[in-house]
Amino acid sequence: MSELLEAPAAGSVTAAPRNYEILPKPTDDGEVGGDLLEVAMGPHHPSTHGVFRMDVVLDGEQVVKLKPVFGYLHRNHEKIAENTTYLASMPYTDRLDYLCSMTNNWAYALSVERLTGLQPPERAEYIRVITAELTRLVNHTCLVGFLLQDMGALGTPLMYAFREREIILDLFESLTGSRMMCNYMRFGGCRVDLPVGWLDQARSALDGYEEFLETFQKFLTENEILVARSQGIGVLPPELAISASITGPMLRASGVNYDLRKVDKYGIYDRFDFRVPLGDHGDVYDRYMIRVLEMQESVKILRQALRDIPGGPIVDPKAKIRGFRPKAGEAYGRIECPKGELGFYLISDGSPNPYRYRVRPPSLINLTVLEDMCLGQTVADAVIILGSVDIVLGEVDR
Amino acid sequence: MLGEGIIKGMAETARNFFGSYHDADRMTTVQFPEDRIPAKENARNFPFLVFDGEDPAKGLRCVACQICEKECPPKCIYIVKDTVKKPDYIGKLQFQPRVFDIDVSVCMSCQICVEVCPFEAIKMDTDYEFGTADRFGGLLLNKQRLAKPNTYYRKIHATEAAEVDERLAAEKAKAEAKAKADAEAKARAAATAAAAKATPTPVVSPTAPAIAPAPAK
Amino acid sequence: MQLHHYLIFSALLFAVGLAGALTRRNGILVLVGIELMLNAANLNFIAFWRFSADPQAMQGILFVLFSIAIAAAEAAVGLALIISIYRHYKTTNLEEMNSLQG
Amino acid sequence: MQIPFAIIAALTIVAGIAAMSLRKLVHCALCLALVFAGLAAMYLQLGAQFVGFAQILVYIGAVAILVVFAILLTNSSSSLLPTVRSRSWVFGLVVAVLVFATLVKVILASSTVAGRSLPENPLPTVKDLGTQMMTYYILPLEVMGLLLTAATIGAVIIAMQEKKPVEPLKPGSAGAPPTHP
Amino acid sequence: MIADVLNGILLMLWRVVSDQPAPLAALLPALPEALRPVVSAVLCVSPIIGVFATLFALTTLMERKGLGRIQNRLGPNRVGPFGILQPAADGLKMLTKEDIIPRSADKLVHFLAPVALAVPTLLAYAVLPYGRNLVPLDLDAGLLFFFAVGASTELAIFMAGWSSHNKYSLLGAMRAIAQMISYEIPLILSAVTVVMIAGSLSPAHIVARQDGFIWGWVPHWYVLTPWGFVGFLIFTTASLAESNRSPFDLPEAESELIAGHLTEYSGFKYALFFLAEYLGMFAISGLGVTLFLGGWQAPLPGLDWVPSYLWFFSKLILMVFIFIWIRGTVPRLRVDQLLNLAWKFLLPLALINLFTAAIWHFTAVWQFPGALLLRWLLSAVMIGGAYVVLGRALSPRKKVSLRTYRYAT
Repeated sequence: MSELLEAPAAGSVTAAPRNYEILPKPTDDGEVGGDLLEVAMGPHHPSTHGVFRMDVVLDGEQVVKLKPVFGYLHRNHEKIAENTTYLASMPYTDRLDYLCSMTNNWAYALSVERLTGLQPPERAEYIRVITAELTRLVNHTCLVGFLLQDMGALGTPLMYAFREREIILDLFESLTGSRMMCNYMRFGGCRVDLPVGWLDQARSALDGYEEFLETFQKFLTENEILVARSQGIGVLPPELAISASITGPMLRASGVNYDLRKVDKYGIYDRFDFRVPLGDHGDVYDRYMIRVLEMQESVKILRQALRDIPGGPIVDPKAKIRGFRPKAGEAYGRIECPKGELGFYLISDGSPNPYRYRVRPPSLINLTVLEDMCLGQTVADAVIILGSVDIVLGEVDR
Repeated sequence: MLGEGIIKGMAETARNFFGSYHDADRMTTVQFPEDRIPAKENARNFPFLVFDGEDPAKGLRCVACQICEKECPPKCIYIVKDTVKKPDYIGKLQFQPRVFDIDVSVCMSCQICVEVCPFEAIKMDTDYEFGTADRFGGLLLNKQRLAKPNTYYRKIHATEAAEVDERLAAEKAKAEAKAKADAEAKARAAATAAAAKATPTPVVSPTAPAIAPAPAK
Repeated sequence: MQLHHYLIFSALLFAVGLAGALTRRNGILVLVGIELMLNAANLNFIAFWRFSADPQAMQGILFVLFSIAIAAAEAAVGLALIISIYRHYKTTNLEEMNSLQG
Repeated sequence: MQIPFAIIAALTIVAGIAAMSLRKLVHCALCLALVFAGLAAMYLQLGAQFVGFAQILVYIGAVAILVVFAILLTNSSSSLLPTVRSRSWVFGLVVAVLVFATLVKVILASSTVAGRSLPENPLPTVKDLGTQMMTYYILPLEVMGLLLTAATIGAVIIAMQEKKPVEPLKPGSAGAPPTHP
Repeated sequence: MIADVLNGILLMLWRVVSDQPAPLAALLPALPEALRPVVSAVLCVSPIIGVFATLFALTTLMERKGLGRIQNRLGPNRVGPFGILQPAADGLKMLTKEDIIPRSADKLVHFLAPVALAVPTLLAYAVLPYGRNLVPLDLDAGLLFFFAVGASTELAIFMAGWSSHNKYSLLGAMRAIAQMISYEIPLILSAVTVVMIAGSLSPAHIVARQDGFIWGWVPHWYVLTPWGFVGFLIFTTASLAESNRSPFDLPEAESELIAGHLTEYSGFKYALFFLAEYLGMFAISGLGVTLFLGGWQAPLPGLDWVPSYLWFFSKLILMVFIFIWIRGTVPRLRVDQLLNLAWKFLLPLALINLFTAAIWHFTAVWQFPGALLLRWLLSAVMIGGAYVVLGRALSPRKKVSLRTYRYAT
């Protein structure tokens, strides 16, 4: 894989060591050590994307220290999964990154399939690619909307984004029964087959989406304020990105060519023709643009998949719903979810419950470099840098 | 970078502003209590129990096997088995749940109970209006509130229900054929027995449920 | 309404400003006292102009306008000095600024 | 005309005394703004429209704000001042009272002041003022512009502080805990 | 006596409606001497408060509806037909809400801040000419008065931010003051351009100078000259910043500072802030209309029969609509960019504009054919060139530019 990494070899640069000590007790005004002001942004703050807290120390408007605090949404996901059956964890994975339940399902299904050797049939693989790429569209659209909201564009981009998201969510609903908590994939396939006419609906949704992307880009990408607000802000150097194991669009925005769809070629991604956009600066604007360009590539993949999808069964006949007991062993399945590398590590001891269940959440790991990106920027920048990292607290806290 | 981008953006918003007045497609808002989006065929919300015929007490398909209770991820189902067996829709003697409660404040609408149920007894409802002033009692659905007729199931999930009905009908036909064959065999045996003047054989008991009920906690 | 009402009022304001400038320890407040004194003087100019025989001669008004401008400049520079002294001594108390080198 | 004058004068003096004696600096600054407003009202009452508005614009809009900014920047906004008065406060008070007494005595004794009341002459318009300023008083005006420019630059240079680039605290420095394993 | 008064009231109302001079003179002689000043003051003040409070209610509705339409939503439509009564419902909600004062707040200053904001804002309405004969207070130095009371709102915002004893409030207030002081300069300088050309500080006089039509149909408004157009742009930008509207809504930047200096306000005090903010926006838009858009003058010849105040208010609403439109489109600037824009772009541009206006003024003596066109072109080139140069300097090509992206092979 190392030949795929265009950046210098990892290991030479490490993230700045954190100094998380409690600051000297502030005065009445919250002023710390003279001119510094300590502000706890969150957990109830309009722009922390859920119950996330940034303890920032400000010198004027400049951030001199930032301590991410999370765990407010901790729901014991991993421990619950170790105490329940393999299948019963599937709906819980929906709730990790609640914007992209399909890819979460896929990653979990993939690792169980690695554990048991189940092989999804052709049609199921296509459905998985289609739903995963639709999920990527949903996620990136939302992210762009939220990012603009953080920049203060009073809801308009967000509303446009949500209108398009709605169309895809409708597709999900008619396929899986639920708009967000899809709970669709099963070990060795998918739960139900596509309803009649779904593919046509998907195609027409895609046509609308291309138009939307075009207008959205016209509307935003050239906007001077957006450009001025986001260029040169929150720069993440590729060396640091690699050594902090950042993945996903954030890593690619720093110019590192690493996309699991190309690297692992899981599922049937080797059959599709798509490109991986790379940024050169690693700033907020690059992260924004990489996502916009990825959406265009996703549309390309979807076109091919919707054209080529074959008929046939959707579940491996060996898969069973009741009494599912994989043989003892371990497996790690990972996919390129919209936020980065999402992996599930499972150890089975032959019982109906996994012995060990561990999630590699891209949101959490991408969040670790937040302070490095925010130091020296202003509060307003810290907010959009957080927005450009693209976190969902359900996944960060699990 | 001298303001053209902003002007382009403003043109775009103006287009949307005026478009919203003449282009009905842009306005995706559905004004909820008056207008509703018809539920999708696959839509799911909370589970309900299917019964055949008119009488929920009689026709309930659930046999209190408690698989769903065990598989339910958030453990929102609570079942107490009845002590006496009643005949099910085929006429087979089965246990029925004495208590079947679903706490919809805990339920996460995942449909796992539906998937694991071997008897097509629990299905997903599309009703979502569960608002109540009583957050404990009002959201704890009991057997009476959960039981809904098969006709309702056919109404909300037509395709799926048709498949299920077909499968059940086939099963029923098979069971009836088997019962007939059994009866014939019995009659034949009785005849031979009578002929042989042997001792009477015991009554054939109904087949046990496919899966043993879960042990008590 | 007579001229000496205004003059006594402005004298009172001047005295208040003077008392403040002389009795407060905080550098900012001393500046505030000086501003009060300047304002009191301005009022005198306006009063004399208004009560003069020929208000068409506008020396009074113009003097006050110039004086307002100077006061603004004075305040800007004075406060800048206080801020820079504060950075050095970490205090605005004039009595603690008692050494020429820090 | 007596009553408005009395009200304005009383308000202004009370605000002035408050500005010089309150313990919270921000309160002092707000009272100062009140004094400026009262003086502006008095200018208007005297018919000096332009000066009155200029007083509001410059004093409330700029000087009071500057004072407030200085208070915030010197970090003394909320803390009560430990000691209000300087050591020589009795001396200062005595001097002020003496000055006031002298002034009053002089004003009351002056023959040019005593008993003079408002003349009935028309007041100059803004246009007259502008004409005067641009013709007869052009030199002071230009000098004033120069002074303001110099003062602005001077204030900026004095108050400017060089920015250090932000660096995270290094491990091992004072108070830094061991880094995460 | 009573019949006289009634007659006077009716005559006064008729004169107001039909745009005739001296409406007050119709009523006052019928009243006893002692009552006259009081009545005339009340009659000047109450319509302003009434009309602009109604306009405020309508604007909040229009804003929400307009933003909704921009975002392809319906906007409020539940209270009354088409949501017309939504402002009333909002107002009732505000008034019945609990008034929460933080325990550590400075109670007196916290209470006074909304009042200190609302009063100068209302005062600013005194000098605007609403119609041909509707000038509440025709001050010789009216414009200076307007800016003076405008400047005194800054202190109120500081009071709100400081007294709340909340970090967000304080940060918001500091931002607000920095922003308002910075943008006051281009605002005043762009107004000074007009003052220089019109030769008066009195708004009524400035409107009167924009009378008449060039070539019989192009109105003689200052916005239609190159310097006037750029002045109007500067004025609009600065007034957006002065009234804390998007994209200059940093003091209340929701995504950073919750609600800035308003964070700790609730109930009636919040409503008062809200009202003052909108009233400030109307006042400054009204000034923009007066200075650049010809005030109450009709846009085309032959439309003089329409009452002049209708023209004023339609222009005012047009400006407010533009404000809403901008709010629905652009993201927010950052503090340093905001100040850079004021000091490095708007201020020099306003100064160059002043110079251009001076040239326009002095070339007015040209009489040869095509002189107007030549003047127009000359000023347009001057100010347009300055715009391009300053704009380029503001966003250096190296630092900020549109980018192209590469793809991995």
